[in-house]
Amino acid sequence: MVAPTEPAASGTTDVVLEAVGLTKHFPVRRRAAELLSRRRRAVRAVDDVDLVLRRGRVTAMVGESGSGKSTVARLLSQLVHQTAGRITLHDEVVDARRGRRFRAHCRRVQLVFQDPFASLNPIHTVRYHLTRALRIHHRDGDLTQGLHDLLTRVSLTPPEQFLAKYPHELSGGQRQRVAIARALAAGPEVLLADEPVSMLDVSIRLGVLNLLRDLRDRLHLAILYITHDIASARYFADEVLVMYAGQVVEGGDGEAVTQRAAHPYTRLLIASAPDPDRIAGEQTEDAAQAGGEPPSLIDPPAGCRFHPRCPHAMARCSTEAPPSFAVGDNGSGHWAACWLYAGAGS
Amino acid sequence: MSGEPVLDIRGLSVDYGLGDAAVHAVRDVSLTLHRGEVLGLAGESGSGKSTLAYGMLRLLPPPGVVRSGQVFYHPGDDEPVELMSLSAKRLRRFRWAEVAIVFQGAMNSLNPVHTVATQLTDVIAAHEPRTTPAARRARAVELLTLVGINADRLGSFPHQLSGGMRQRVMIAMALALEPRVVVMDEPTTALDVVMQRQILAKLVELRERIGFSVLFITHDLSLLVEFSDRIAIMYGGRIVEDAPAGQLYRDSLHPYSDGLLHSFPALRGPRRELTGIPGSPPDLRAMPSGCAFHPRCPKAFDPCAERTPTLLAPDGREDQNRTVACWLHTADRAMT
Amino acid sequence: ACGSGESGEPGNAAGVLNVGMPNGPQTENHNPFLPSSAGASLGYRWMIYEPLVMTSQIKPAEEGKPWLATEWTWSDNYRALELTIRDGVTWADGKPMTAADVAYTYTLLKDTPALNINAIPFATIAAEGNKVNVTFEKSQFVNQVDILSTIVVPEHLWSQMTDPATDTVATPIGTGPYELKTFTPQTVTLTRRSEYWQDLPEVKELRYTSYNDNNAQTTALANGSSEWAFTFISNYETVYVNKDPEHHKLWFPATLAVHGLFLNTEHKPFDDPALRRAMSKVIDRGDVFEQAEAGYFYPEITSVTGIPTPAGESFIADEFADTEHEVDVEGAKQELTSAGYRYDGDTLLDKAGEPVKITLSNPAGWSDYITTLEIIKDNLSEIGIAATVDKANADAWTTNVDTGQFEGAMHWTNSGATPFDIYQSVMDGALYKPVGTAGVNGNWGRYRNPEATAALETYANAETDEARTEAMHELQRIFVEEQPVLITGAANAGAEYSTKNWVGWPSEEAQYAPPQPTLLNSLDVVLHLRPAA
Amino acid sequence: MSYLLRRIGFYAFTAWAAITINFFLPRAIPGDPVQSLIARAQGQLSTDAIQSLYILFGLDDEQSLVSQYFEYWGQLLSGDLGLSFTFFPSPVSDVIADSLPWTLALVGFTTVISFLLGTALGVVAGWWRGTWADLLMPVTTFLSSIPYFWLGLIAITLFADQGGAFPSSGGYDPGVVPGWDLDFIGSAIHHSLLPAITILITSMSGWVLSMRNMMLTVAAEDYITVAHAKGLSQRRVMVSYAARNALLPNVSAFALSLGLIVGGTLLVEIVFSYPGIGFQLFSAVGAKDYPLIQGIFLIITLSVLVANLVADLVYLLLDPRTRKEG
Amino acid sequence: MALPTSEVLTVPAPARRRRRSGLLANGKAVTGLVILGFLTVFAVIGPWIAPYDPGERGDDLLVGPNAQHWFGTTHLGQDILSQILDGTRSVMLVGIVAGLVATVLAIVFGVSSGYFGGTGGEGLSALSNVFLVIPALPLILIITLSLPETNDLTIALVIGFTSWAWGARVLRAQTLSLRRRDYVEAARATGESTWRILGFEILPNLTAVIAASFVSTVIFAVLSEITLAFIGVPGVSEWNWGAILFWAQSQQALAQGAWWWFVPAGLAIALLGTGLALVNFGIDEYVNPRLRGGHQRVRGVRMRVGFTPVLPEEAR
Ligand SMILES: Nc1ncnc2c1ncn2[C@@H]1O[C@H](COP(=O)(O)OP(=O)(O)OP(=O)(O)O)[C@@H](O)[C@H]1O
Ligand SMILES: Nc1ncnc2c1ncn2[C@@H]1O[C@H](COP(=O)(O)OP(=O)(O)OP(=O)(O)O)[C@@H](O)[C@H]1O
Ligand SMILES: [Mg+2]
Ligand SMILES: [Mg+2]
Repeated sequence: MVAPTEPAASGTTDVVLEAVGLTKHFPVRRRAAELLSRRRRAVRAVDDVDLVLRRGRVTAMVGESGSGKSTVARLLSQLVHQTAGRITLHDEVVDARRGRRFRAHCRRVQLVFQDPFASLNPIHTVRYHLTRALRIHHRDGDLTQGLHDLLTRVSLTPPEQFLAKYPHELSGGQRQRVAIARALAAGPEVLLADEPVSMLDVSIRLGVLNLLRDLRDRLHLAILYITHDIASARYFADEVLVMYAGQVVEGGDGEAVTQRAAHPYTRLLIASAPDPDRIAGEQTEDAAQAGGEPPSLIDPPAGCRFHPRCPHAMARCSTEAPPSFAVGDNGSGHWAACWLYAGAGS
Repeated sequence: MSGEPVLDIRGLSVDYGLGDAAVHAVRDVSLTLHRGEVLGLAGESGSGKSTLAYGMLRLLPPPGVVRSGQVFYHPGDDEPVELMSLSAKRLRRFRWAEVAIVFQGAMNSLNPVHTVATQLTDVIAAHEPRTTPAARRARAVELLTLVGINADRLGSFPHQLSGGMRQRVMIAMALALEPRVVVMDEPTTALDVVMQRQILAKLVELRERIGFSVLFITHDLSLLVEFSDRIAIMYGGRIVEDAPAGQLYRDSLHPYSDGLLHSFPALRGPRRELTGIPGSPPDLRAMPSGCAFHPRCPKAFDPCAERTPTLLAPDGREDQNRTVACWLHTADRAMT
Repeated sequence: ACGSGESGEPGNAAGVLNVGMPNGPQTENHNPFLPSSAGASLGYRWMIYEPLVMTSQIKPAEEGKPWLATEWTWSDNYRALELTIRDGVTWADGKPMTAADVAYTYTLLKDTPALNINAIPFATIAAEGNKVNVTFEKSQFVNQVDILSTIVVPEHLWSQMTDPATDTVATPIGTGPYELKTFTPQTVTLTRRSEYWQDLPEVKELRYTSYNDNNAQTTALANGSSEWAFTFISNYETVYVNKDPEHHKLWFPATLAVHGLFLNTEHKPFDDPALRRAMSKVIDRGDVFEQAEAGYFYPEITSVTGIPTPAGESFIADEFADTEHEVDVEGAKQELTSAGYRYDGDTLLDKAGEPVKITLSNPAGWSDYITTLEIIKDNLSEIGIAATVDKANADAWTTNVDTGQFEGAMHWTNSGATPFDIYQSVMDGALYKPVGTAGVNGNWGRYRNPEATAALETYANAETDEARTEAMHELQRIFVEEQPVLITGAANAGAEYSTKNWVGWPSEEAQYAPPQPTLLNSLDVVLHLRPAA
Repeated sequence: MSYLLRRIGFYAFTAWAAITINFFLPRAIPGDPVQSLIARAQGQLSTDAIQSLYILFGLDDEQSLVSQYFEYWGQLLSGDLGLSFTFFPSPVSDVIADSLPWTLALVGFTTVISFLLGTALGVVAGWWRGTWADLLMPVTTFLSSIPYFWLGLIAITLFADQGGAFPSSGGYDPGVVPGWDLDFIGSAIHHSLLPAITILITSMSGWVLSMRNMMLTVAAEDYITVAHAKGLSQRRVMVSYAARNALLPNVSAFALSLGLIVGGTLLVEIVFSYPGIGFQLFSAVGAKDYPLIQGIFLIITLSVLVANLVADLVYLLLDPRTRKEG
Repeated sequence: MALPTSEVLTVPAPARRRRRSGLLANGKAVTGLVILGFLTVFAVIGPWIAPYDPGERGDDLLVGPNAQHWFGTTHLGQDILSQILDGTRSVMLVGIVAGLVATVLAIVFGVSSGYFGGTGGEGLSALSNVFLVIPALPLILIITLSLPETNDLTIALVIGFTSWAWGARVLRAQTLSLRRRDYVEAARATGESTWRILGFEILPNLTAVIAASFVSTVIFAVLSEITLAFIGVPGVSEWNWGAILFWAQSQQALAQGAWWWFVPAGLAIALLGTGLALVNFGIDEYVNPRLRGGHQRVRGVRMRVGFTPVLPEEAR
């Protein structure tokens, strides 16, 4: 058994943001029949997730819709508060619900939303959005210069031309760049990018991804890249985490996870992804056997949450939740939470 | 693959609005869907894919108007029907019985206040008024089973179903009258990949069993390459390339198709070089002159900015059953 | 079942008379003593219950007609009354009406302050044979009408009630010629009894309909569905009379009560009689009568004494008999200048050199009063007084008048058998309460004059007619001299009626009773009605 | 279920708040019932009557407002609304029982008709946009801007006064006795026609406009296009797909509008001299008849709440999305 | 009463430039604004251009329209045209003041109850529901009567304080949907304070809804004010149109055949109401483009949902 927080082989990176046992349960409104009973039901959106973001590294988080990816991002940015678990920023425990502490936190951890069409207020100009971000974080010493720098950094040049524009006057890619610029205005160390390109056209996605990669390289940001497109995770991330039903089920080096997927769910995911190189009609074993619906997060299956859909499910899977087991060659940091690998690592 | 045509679009132009204010969303598009074929229609957002699909069925909401063009439906043994000149009454009888359509968002395509059963039987009642309610219900059960949904879901309302189930209900509904053509407008974009594959697998299976043709619209080119027989690429309201899927994937001719294919990362194999397409999509209100793609085209040359290329078989490959609208490949004939 | 007002179906064929009042929907309440009952509001209580004596407000000087009492005698000091009760009168349930019932009625009033609306200070009440003897705590000269016109109720039924003051008397049993047939919130129907101590009236059925307001009542009168009603009609000629000039009649005789502009005499400079006299001189009572009161509603008072005529004719002192009120702007100005007032251009300045201004206030909804104020405002401007009309909130206004916080306001006076009530309401120092204190029952203008107070006292308690007459003349002199209130018109006891189906109505020519359908005399009127030929 | 529970809690709160406001507000009006009775009589009641009236109404002993308030709740809970001053000593419940049926019959009925008719017209206007149906718009806009007392009075002048076909006042002919017979019902209907038509004309427009708007909004929904694509008949798409969905927002608006309408009846009843509860309320306010004002407010508030509850239930039936998740 | 646009689906918020021209490009809104402008001019200069003192008694009693008195006279010979002109100001003023007060309250209650949610939000929403349930006109009537002194301003305040609930409801619904928008979340993630988010991110996006709610309240306020004056509630200034109708009614003008006393005021009210309603339509259409006319009929082309027209040859 390998602690998933063990530094990667490269070893040159230092941990910026770390979450241990991160859990978020959203209370569900009780039904009349339950008013008398003690039990309070909850959507267990995120359950015991461990996560490490390192300086200058991109960590991708993939998983199907509703598996709790956005919730993780919102927890890390303190927009919502964890039910349990601990978040540390440079080894300091973060507890910033509102006010100055919250501001201090968001100065260092910034969130970029999925939908650039919705995350910019349609009534404000680019200048307003960026100025506010700079002001709030007291980086408005030389405002004009600051604005120019930001826009240049996200390749919106010449900057003057974009400052006066309203969001609807920009294309989707340009908007997402503005959103990223706004996040950068705080001078963060961590960028949480929640599906930053899923709403963008194929031909402009790449530009935004390349921009993020560039920021990682030049500003040494720690980036959490959330997506459900596992191919782009492979392309872009140093490390990949796979989420299923509120839990991280597999993690490790990007190439390892995508090419030598261990967890049956990851395999299903990869088999399901459209792949032009696959000959039509050819079906991988996993994809063919995959059936059923994603589980309810209110009443998740006992044991391994994937077991009702898993082609390799064993008796043990439905009773005991699997811990993480190292897979592949040691040192790649590749692990999976699956009983299939119970013997492999430890 | 290419049998006789079922749906033949000739020079279709569709506008939003009238007169000077009109936006020309689809411009002089010709496209043929053959019997039993899956024809993929790709292109980025706003390129006019949906407009083309709805326009040919005359389902565009105001202010959409069909400016010109014809759409022939070949029922096989009978005379072809021209959709643009059909009366409202005949059009209503034609729809769904011959061409069914699955819309982009299933949540929005299902009426939230009626049960699945009502919406399924509705369509049977409208086209086969003589069937008994019991027979309709039986058919509805049959259809749901076909797409892998338990019959006890008949009484559910749309909001009680998951996204994937809703989409499958829509597919079941589309097959209710055993149409010869099913149009699918991004049927899976809102779903995650696992569900997407499940549904497409189902579709492939059903097509083999029932034998209808599919017009499949999406901007996910990798999906199309895997699933369709032939692919047409749209840009700026026009079809810029139309070729068998494999050929297009391996050997795209139009620089835009090429760019698209180099915009998404591959999941397997060596990490491909990703170039993407610089620039941003054109504004339909102020379309560039000549080839609409020329401002973004790395290979643009003299004629591109001046003259609009027509969709023709590429030079030297007239036998390959493919067409492209690009001066690079059709220069010879068009220029002369 | 449609209204008998429709042409072709004469009302008298069915013997129906349609009476109307603009009082809104009613609830079933036939208690004759309660002013809140439907019987009082619509007036039908007088058809079921009868008074001891039929007194008339328009002929207050005449002795009333004997009714349930055949004779009555007052002691000289008006502290004792002996009544002789009529024989042969039966209640509608067949029981005879006796002196004991009368005594019971008086006792009921005495013991139940809630029902003793006129606050009569009964002392002793005794019945003996067909006589009833009543004594009072003090002289009842000015209350004699109220005492004599008391309704008599049957002891055998009323003594059974737990609380007569809160009983709605579901089945009203009286001695009158009618009994209740049906009640609906909109219409009360009475039918004629089979027996009555006089000749039975010709009207077989009476329908009292309550309309929601004057407009609805007017419409009903105009189209004939109401044949008898009491309501204000502006421009009655066009709206009412001309719809059927032959039959649509009205007669609005004056009673002994007046309407006038009360001036707050504690408010400078209106404490100056000279100013008030001058103001009175310019009030155009004719305009008020014609424009605010539609030329009929509140009869014009011509006498300078403010006593309505002909009702009060006999009370007017000889010295004022021929002096009529006349608009006299020049006279008024002279009066003012000789009293030390000056003019600054057109503006009147008081003795202190301040411009004379007055705010006239009345509730906004009382359109005739407001119109009157508009006219007065106009009149006053002729002698340089700037008036403003304040359309007040009715409740606030009532409070303000009660506590004396106003400058000028149109108000009414009480009515009575003599002009005493008028003068009492206008200048009785005994009713005075300082400004700011509520609960005045008259003298809203806070007028104080010991002579007037004394004269009123004398009038109410004098033992001789001479003393009374002297006091009355004194009061008139004071009034003319002091003008504490600027009289505009008299109150009335009139009605609109139609002669289409029924004739025999009281009128200018046949003044046997005031025609108003809610007064006790309405019974007398019904007894006079005959089917039209 | 929990939806309903929350609604009920909300209703209880609203009822309490409204009743409390109803108790305190009328008492803030200056003056008292006796003074206003005297004032309305303008000299027909002698001022000596004041004292006897105070005694009669039981207003002669002072009580603090707070203890009156608790006493009022005590009375209310035992179902007693007190005695009206205007019609002393009739119980408030009798006064209300006499007038409420009229209001319910006239205004309730016309409100429902107006809603149904207006909605139907709105459906037509929305569906057939771009045709003659567009002419409805300017007409309804204008009609909805006219104060309806004004229209009512004009209607009376034109159709009732000058020997017109309609009676101008009252709920039924004077000679008729209320009861379940043809005479009465015929007469009642005859009397209600003119006010009913006036209310219809002015209140319908609101429904026409909002329904039309909703139809236009709904017509652009995907499921309408799908319905067309399914080849359903025009009528079926219009009724079962478009109108059915467009109706939903109007249903809750309708429930709330019942409150506005009950307030508005006041004028209809004044203008048409209709024996309903609005007129009673109006005169009760003038007479400072606290028990009656409170009683009527209570009835109105309760009926609006009940109407809302019913509308909630109807909404629950109409919109499956609000139902408990299955 | 016009129903508030409770179902405004999306609030488009295009650039200012389009915003201005957007509303002004709407025929209905422009017609409405022209009517309102016209009435506003009269509200300002009405008393000065009135040919007579509206309260002044004349010698021509109750005469119909003629050269001296265009709208005829009252039973006291007052000039009705002058009364109408004089009354415009009070009608407009009360409408606008009441509309402003109600709108501010609606914003405070609606937006905060929508944004904060929780018990406080529910409480505020319940409070506005209480005001929805109590019948407005009787409530206004009673409050007006209980005030020691009433004038145009107090009446406007009473109307304003009692009629905000509809607006609050609509605004609450809108705020609830805006609150979940990404840009609100994003502003929070940037570190904006709650008040700044309310004031600068949410409120501006509600402008159209607020404007619509303002206009509806003005309509309601004007009608209430006129109704109050008509049933004789004092304090509404002297020649308010409702007061003119009150006098006409109490003098039985219609029964006397004096239609000129009755008709102009009624039409003036209807004109004002129509103007406001048109502006409201304009706003509605602006907010929800689906309502927009946009249906030019070009040579027989009829736009119809479900059957896209095919342009005839000559129309191309
Ligand atoms: N505020 C909330 N209240 C209740 N449940 C919530 C809330 N936010 C999220 N959830 C639930 O938590 C689960 C995880 O949601 P989340 O948005 O994190 O998923 P995701 O992986 O980001 O999905 P997607 O790919 O669709 O964005 C979902 O079932 C969702 O319904
Ligand atoms: N009502 C309208 N008025 C004006 N232009 C419109 C209207 N509807 C669509 N368009 C324009 O028509 C063009 C084609 O739209 P269409 O929906 O067909 O694109 P699409 O290829 O289906 O895009 P997507 O992949 O986003 O679905 C777009 O550029 C759009 O801006
Ligand atoms: Mg997400
Ligand atoms: Mg599309």
